[in-house]
Amino acid sequence: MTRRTDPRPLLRASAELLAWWLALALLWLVFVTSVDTLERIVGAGCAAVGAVLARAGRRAVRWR
Amino acid sequence: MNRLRLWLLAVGGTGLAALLVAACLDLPRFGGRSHPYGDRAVHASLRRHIANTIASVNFDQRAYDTLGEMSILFAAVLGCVVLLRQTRDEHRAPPEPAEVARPVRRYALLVLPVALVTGLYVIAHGQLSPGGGFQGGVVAATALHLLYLGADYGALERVRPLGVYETTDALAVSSYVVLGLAGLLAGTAFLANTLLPYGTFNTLSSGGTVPLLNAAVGMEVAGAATVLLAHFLDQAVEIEDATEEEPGK
Amino acid sequence: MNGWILAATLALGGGGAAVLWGVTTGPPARRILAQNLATSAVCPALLLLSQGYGRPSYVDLALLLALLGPVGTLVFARLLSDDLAGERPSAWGLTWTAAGLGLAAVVAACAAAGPGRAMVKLLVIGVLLIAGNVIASRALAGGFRRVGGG
Amino acid sequence: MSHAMDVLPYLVAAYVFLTGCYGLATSRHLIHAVGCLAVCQSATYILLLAVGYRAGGTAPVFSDIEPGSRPVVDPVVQALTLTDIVVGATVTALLLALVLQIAKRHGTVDPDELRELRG
Amino acid sequence: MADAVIVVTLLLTAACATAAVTQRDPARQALVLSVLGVVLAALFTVLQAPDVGLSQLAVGSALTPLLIMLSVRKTRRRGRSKEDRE
Repeated sequence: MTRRTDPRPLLRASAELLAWWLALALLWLVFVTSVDTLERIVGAGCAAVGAVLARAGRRAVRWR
Repeated sequence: MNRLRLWLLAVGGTGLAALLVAACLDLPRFGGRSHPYGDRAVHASLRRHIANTIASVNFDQRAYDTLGEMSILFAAVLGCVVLLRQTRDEHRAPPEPAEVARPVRRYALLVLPVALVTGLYVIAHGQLSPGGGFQGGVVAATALHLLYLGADYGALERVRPLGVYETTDALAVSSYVVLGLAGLLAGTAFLANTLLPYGTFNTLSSGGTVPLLNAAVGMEVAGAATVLLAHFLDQAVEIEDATEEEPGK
Repeated sequence: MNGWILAATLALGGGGAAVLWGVTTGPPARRILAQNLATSAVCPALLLLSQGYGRPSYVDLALLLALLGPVGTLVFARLLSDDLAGERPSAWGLTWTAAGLGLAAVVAACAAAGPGRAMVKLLVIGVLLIAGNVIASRALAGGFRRVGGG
Repeated sequence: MSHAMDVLPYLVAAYVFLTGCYGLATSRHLIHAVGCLAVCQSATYILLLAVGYRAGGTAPVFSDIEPGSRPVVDPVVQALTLTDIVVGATVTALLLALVLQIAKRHGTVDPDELRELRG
Repeated sequence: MADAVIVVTLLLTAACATAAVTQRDPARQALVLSVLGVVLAALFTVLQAPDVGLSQLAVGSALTPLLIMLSVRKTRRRGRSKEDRE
């Protein structure tokens, strides 16, 4: 179905996800009082969920 | 009839007020120093390395009650789903897309992930700082509905496959029960917090099963609130019965 | 009783009374504006209380209110947009005054907290509070122009 | 002053409860009645927390203070209130769903008109 | 003197509750109820119950108003279409 001729959309999508993930992971580190390994892992996971939803939301609104 | 009712209310209300005031005057005085149950609860919580005593009471000392509370929430959502289902004489009319000012739309899109991560933070740190599964779950579910407020219902429906949230809701309740049964299998009691090590005080892994139960409640509440709001939104926005006129006509 | 709690008492008492008066009288537009101001009055008070009690963890309450308060106002602005259609309530003077109150509370709390992660958290709350306040006012002043069935 | 303070929170809780009951009995709109019930419920929160308060105490949350360094208020009633709020929210949602069903079946949300319908 | 903030928030709560009951239109009542939710959260904070305050904020400031306003919208829409038919 989709021919991978143009790598730019993929690149842009991953850049957007990465930017959101970085911002949200930073936010998590700001929220917490003490940082340890488990805290970092959980924060990275939650930031990933947030990043995916941020992109999904933006796409859903731009859709029409 | 109406006047009679008001008289009845006045008499009953005055009587109740008198009784309540008498009871208030007899209560231990506000701000008193004697809280025997509270002191013991704090002691028990510290013994299990849980920094937030309220989380300890909810998910350790009274974990069985929290199971009841969860099933109340689950049953209430089930009741709402049944009450608000689409009946045969109703039809769905997709709403027209709304026109929302650009700053509002951008605000909604930017705050959505921030609110979601805040909700997850409140859930994850339930046994440390103020917060917990219930509060964080509601925040996460509310965050999702920013999409309805900032754009339109169609946008929300695209990122909200309802089946996933219904499954999450059910899975979370059953995982709470499974965690309880694990205690039973380990040879102690249902929902007894003796399964996992208590960890270092004031870290994310402290408190044995409390963080896990907290996460289960958080997932359940987030799923339940989303499903609940979805059915109310369906009723208010999409579903019309046969007598209602379509907006386009 | 320290200065922080006294300031919070004044913000709660004064702001709360004004909000209550605004939300019970007048046309719908004014009531929603007053509801929006409840967030801007109580959130700084919560920050001040957190300082006054010496409990940094109480800041989470202000964080949640700064996030969810404007969402509540958007709910009303959207679902009452029919009632708002005729009148475009725009009280920008009041909005910026409320934003100034929030800013003052955040700056004071930051000065007390000193540099560090706690200060960044307070700044995040301040940004969310002021942005939410301004956006909610914008939404009331014709933010939802044509909300048909949706 | 201090003597009035001993009972003031309890009296406020009683007042809020009675106010909610008054609204519930005189309501002309079922959604308004649900809101009045929410007011009644908030009276129970005030009562529970007032019972657990300790003068000069702070919250029993030890993420930012040393355990035992300050007197703390009663956590048991706070946990009860938390459950109370959850149940209150679900009751509100369930009652609103019932109101929508009534509006669909009978075409009215005025309790008095509903009584006349029943005959 | 340290009780002043408790007294102020208690009186504010009582006033909000009265206002919420006396507003007969459900949409206007929902506005007062959301203010009541925020004031209750402040009261819970001064009573040293931040957990309860958080959950009151989460429920009272956005979730309950949204539920009530959606129900109001549904009943109003029904009423309007009934009037149109008559």
